[in-house]
Amino acid sequence: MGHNVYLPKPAKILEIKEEVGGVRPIKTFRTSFVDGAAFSYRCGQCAMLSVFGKGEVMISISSSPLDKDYLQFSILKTGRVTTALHEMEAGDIIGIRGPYGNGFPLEEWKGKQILFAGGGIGLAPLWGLVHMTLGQREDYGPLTLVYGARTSQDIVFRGELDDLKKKMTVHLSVDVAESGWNEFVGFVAQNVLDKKPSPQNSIAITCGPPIMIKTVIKALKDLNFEDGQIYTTVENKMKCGIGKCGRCNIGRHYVCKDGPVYSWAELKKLPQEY
Amino acid sequence: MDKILAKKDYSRWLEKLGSYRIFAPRKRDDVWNYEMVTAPDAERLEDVMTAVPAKGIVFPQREPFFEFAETDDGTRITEILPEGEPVVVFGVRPCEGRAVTLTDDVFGGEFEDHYYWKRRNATTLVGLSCGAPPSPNCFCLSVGGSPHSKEGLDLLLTDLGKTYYAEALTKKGEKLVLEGQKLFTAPGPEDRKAVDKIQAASRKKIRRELSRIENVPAKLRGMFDSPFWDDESMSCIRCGICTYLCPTCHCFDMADEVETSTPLLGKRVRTWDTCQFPDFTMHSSGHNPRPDKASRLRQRINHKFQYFVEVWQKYQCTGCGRCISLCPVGIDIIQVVEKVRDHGA
Amino acid sequence: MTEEFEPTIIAFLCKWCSSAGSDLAGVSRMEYPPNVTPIQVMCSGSVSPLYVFSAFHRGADGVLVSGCHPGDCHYIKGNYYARRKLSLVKKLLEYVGLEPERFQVSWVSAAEGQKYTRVIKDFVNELKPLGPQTKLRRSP
Amino acid sequence: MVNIDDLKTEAKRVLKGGNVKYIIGYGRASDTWKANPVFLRSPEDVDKLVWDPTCFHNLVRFLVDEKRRKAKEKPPDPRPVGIVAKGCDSRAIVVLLQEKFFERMDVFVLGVSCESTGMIDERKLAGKTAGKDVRRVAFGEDQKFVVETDAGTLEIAASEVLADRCLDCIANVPVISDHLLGDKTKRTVANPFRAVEKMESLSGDDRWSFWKDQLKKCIRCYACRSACPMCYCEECVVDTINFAVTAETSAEEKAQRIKWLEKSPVGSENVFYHLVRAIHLAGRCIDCGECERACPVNIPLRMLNKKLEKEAKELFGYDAGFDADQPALISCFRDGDPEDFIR
Repeated sequence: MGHNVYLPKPAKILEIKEEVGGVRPIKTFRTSFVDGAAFSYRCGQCAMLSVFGKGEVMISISSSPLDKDYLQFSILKTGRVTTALHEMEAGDIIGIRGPYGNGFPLEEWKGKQILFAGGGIGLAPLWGLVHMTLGQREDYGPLTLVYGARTSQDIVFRGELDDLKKKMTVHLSVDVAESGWNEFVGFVAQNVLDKKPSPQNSIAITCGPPIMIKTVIKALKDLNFEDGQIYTTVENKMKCGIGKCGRCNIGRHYVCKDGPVYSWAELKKLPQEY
Repeated sequence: MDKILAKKDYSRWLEKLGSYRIFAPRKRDDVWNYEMVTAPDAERLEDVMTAVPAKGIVFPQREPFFEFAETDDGTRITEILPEGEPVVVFGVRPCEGRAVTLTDDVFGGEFEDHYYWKRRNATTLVGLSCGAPPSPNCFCLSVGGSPHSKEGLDLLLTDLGKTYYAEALTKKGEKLVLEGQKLFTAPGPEDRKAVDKIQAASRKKIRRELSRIENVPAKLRGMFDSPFWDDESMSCIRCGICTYLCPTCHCFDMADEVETSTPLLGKRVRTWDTCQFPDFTMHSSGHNPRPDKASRLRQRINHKFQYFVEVWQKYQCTGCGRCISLCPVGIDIIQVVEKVRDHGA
Repeated sequence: MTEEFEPTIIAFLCKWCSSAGSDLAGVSRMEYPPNVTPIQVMCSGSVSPLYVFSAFHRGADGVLVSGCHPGDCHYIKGNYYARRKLSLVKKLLEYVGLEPERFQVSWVSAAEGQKYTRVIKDFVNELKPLGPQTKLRRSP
Repeated sequence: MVNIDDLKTEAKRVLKGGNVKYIIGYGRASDTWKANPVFLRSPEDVDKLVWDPTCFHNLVRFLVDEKRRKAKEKPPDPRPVGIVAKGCDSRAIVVLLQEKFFERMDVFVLGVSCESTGMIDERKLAGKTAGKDVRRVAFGEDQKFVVETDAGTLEIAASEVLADRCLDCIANVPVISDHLLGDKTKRTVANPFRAVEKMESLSGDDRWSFWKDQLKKCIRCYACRSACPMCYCEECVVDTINFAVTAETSAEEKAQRIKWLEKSPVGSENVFYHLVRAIHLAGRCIDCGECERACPVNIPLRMLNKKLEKEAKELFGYDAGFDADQPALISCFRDGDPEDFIR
């Protein structure tokens, strides 16, 4: 028998960055395995993080597979385990097992222009992808990020977004007008419609709250994107992460193992069970 | 390897299996369940259906995965694998043997489940072919099984009145026969004939049938949003009987059981879980993709008669009838599936 | 010689009377056994049966609920409700076979430091011969 | 004798008049001898109704579902739901009225008297019909049940196969109804607490070893809770998640939720669960016995609830489910309540 699939490996928190404060805080955790082992994964894959004594939670890996020194997770404080994670400090030990899931089909996207449309914490699963494509810049066409949050205070990776603007097109938005905000005001879907990205030789990936995903997909369809050109990620409650415990399924698909990345062409064929 | 064992020698055989932990159905408070055999001389095999199926032996309701402890040297994680001591289960129904082949599929594959396989590999399943249906709700024939199916079993016993006809089906089964050595004799041609006769007769004794279900998977695909599920689930009380006691259901939960919090000491533990409990799929946000009884009944039926078929090309139901017999409100999977079959016809 | 068994007692003490009574015992330097882990509650009436079961479940050898004497409740009626509820809890625990000595209820006023020490002393003395409480103790 | 046609006529009348949303009653699927809950929506549906000694279920449990469903209706259908209720079931309705779970106008009660017998115990019947396939069970004359099997018809004295709950029943006639069927003669039971008294007479250690062995069997399927009309809490101590969670619930609140017990079906956790359930049913349990009937491993759960029923009666003169206007057992007190146990 090989490795015990349920056994997490101890990992140290190297650095914690507060992305968003308030009642729905987001923090970014950089971690590395205590034994120094490498962890190879694909963009869009997830890992099961353990806070011992509290439990496990499936989180998308927000670092790029090109960064070999650490694994990064951006986490919204939402329940028992994520609250415990938010209370941790650099140097603390968590458990990690994975990587899980299918990841983005980057091979198929070579040579295409890519639109990333994210909302709120939904930028986290896209973040590794953004950096991976930037890292292999010559493999892809123009890259565009459309990202929005409720307010400017809710924008994740704030500082890095400014840097990003030097490397690719970035359109930001906030839901309602606020003083000092010079970019788009409105929902992400409206911003997408406003910027009119061309579907020509394009791939669009959208990630965020369910209502945002729904509206962005509609906007993309209005802009003549085909179902097969649109990708999104799905989340469901998970425990095992390996398609055995039986709770995250959408039809025959276990999101943990067969997802979380789906093209809209695939997803629309599956029952609405997420 | 086919052999004959005189019934009077059955308990002597069990006595020779000292290196095994032996389980067999035992009746307590009017309920049959697999229990550890402590007095082999009192052993009898009967056509009974236990409440908890044999899956509980290879996939126990509670399985500690590892211990976590905060020590001076940091967090220590200690794997707790089952010891894998040899176990033999007597009186396994052929439908339960088939069910184990389905949990084998689930717990195998790319992510092999060490806990399951440690127990499974150490377990010898001794089936008892059903002379009479052990439950009025048996319907194994309808889902590809039979009262004398050999799938998943290591040894199959058939009751010939004064003797058992023993068919060793695997190396593990042969080993068990060898342990009993001289107690077993070679069968005569009349013995095999007797077995065939009993088996043919037992098929006819099965009263319940779920016929013409080839199109059910396709039917179910089209019925996801049907109000049918609301009607069918009206009487469901959302307990876990149908799934916990199903020999093929494998869903589980994982939780940290903390013994002391300072310093931290505890275990991560797997327990059975069920799609019939509302908290099974509920997100931390409170959003629940399967928020009502209708969607949960649909999940149970779809999993068994559509999703599992799509992934493994077989039904995730071996027709033991437990979910029918034990449902407090009489929800009958045969009738539900028949209605699906005839839906819109 | 083996060490004598020292029982652990969880005591739910109402803020207004029994907790003040225990404070009085303390500041008056009255001697009583150190076996008690007090938990201050707003009223004996606020002690859910769940708390009592949980204390035993988490390993208490004895559980005490103590409140104001009848008529003295800060919230007028809380201790009367407690009396009803806790009598049922006591009956139930005994019925499943827990030793009756292990669950006690007392009325101790803020002035009854002396009575508090007596209640605790008696409780500890009754628990000692019983040994550790294992029946309801958590043992997964 | 209850005339099933009378029940059908009344059910048809109210359905036809649109006076009720639907009726919860007993029916039977074609290939089983036991009754099942059925939900009648149109006058034609009333032919599904049956009344026999297998109408075990306490259908009041479905009024809990109805309340949840109604909360989501837009606009809410104000009509009552009809329900076929035996004596014990009617007491459950009284408790729910007492607890203001719903209003009297929300239910239309088709009361059915169990007369001089009651419902069978499946396991007891199996003992009497070993080797035979039961096809039907019917009420007979002289407190007998008529049992049709594949090997002929048997007459069995009710006392031999009646469920224990029915042998101990103190409400064979519904205590509340809008339409009452069957004989209204009240039956008296010499001592409904015999089993409890027998248990009490054992030593503490013997009682513990009894309950320890019984509760060890529990597989935590929660059928007892699920079958119980009183277990309507939105949030139960045994659940892993609080169902009252909304998008607005803060992470801290969710994180701080106390985990009282583990999901592991081991002795201590099972005992904890059943203690909590028993005490929560004190003064509320009306002894319909559904918890015990639903239990797949046959734990004598009634014996726990019955103990508190006995204490409520002896200590406080309280009987649950007869008077919707009396205050609930533990939300009232008397000056003279016993306090000999208090130091």
